[in-house]
Amino acid sequence: MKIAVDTAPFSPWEALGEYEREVVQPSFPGKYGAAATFVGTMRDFNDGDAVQGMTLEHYPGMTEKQLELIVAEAFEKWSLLDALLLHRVGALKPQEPIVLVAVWSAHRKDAFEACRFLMEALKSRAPFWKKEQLDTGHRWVEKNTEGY
Amino acid sequence: MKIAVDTAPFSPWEALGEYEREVVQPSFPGKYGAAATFVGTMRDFNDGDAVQGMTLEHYPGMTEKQLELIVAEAFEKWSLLDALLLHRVGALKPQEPIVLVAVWSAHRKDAFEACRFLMEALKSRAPFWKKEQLDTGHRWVEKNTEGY
Amino acid sequence: MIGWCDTVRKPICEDNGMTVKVKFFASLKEQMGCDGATVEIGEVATAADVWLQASGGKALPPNVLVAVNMEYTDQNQAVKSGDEVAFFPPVTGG
Amino acid sequence: MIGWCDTVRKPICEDNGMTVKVKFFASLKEQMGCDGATVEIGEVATAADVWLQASGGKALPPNVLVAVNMEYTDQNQAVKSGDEVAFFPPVTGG
Repeated sequence: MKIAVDTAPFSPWEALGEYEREVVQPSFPGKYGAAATFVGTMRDFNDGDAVQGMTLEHYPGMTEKQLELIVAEAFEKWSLLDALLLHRVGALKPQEPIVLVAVWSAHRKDAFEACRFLMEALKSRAPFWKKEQLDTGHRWVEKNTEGY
Repeated sequence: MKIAVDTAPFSPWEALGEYEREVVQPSFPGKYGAAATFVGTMRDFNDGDAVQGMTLEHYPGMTEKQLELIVAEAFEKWSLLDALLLHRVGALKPQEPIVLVAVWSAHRKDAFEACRFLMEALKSRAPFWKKEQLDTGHRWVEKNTEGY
Repeated sequence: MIGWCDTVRKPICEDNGMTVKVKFFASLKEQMGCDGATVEIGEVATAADVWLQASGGKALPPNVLVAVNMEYTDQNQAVKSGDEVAFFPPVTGG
Repeated sequence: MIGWCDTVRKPICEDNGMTVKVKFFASLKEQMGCDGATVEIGEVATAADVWLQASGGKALPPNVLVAVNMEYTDQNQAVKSGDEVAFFPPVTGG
């Protein structure tokens, strides 16, 4: 299980390939039949406005702690083998990945449900804040779009 | 949108990176905020038995047609930008990827729901059949595990 | 591949030149002993008639799925000359 | 970074050496004009008391979230010397 919050850009599909090859496969060879993943990428629009860039603020320490709690909850609720959670902070441009959530399990039901749970829990509980750079200045994102 | 059924092994994360880079990003730059994916991998056990290998049979022509119908349904039901669906056929060994389903959309709800729908629809409607090689001989898989 | 069965002709009809192509898959193919067959049909025929003809009069197992021209249907579907009629067990892909 | 506010001392108490570290984030940090503050507390204090002290008597905005030692709680939570008390707007990550 790996959770990371970093200012450095990441390549979600490479990170997934690397993590599966280096961690999941050696730890659970032949045991995982399902991997569900979600990748959130920065759009160039939000709420009807063009967005030039974004700054992602977080609460160092609490963010990681909340992410660990959320992942632990998922492992209690579902039968999971492994999980990977990456979240970008700092200055981002459109098309850059923001978040990656991935879970591995024996069967698909657990992977699908846990992946969505993790993403929704992250969005409602992990202390991150987005500030968008518009043509007309900056604005704080005040709430997330509905997940259900 | 790409649908492929092939006897050749595939690397799901590489395929995803390549498809996003070469198709999704040039077609919808800055427009996709969400990608939900599912990867099914062959396990070395099923129904309590060790499995040595598997042969995946399909109905050439009908399989592709049904997959196209399923993807078209998903595009009608949800607001999606792109989709990638790969399915292996022929002889497989444990740890080899069987299926990849991926959808890209502006918002996460559509991606999550469409990805799961595609996978469940594929499992119930696309003509594929698994024959497992056990220590004691072969057996046809008679039904899928529950997805909900 | 298991191979193709001989063409099955309706015994009581004269040859009207009307045939459908039958396909079997997976465990059903093994049970039938062939990939499929060419089956002669009458002027009015259903998928069930085709099954009876191709199987030599066996009952259609209850869980067998039926497709005509690669679309799911049921055994009461009318078929016409040139159609492809497939019979197979529940699908287990993914 | 916006910077750290001066330590806020309870005006009516003598210095008892009991303080909490207050942190503000995102839009609330901009509104408060600082990253946080060190705030002196009495023997018995809640997160709401800390807010009043740190904000100079402003009302706690209704949607502001409260965390003590990096765990979510509410403004009625008791705090003790050495605690870290954070106030921030609804989260918008992911």
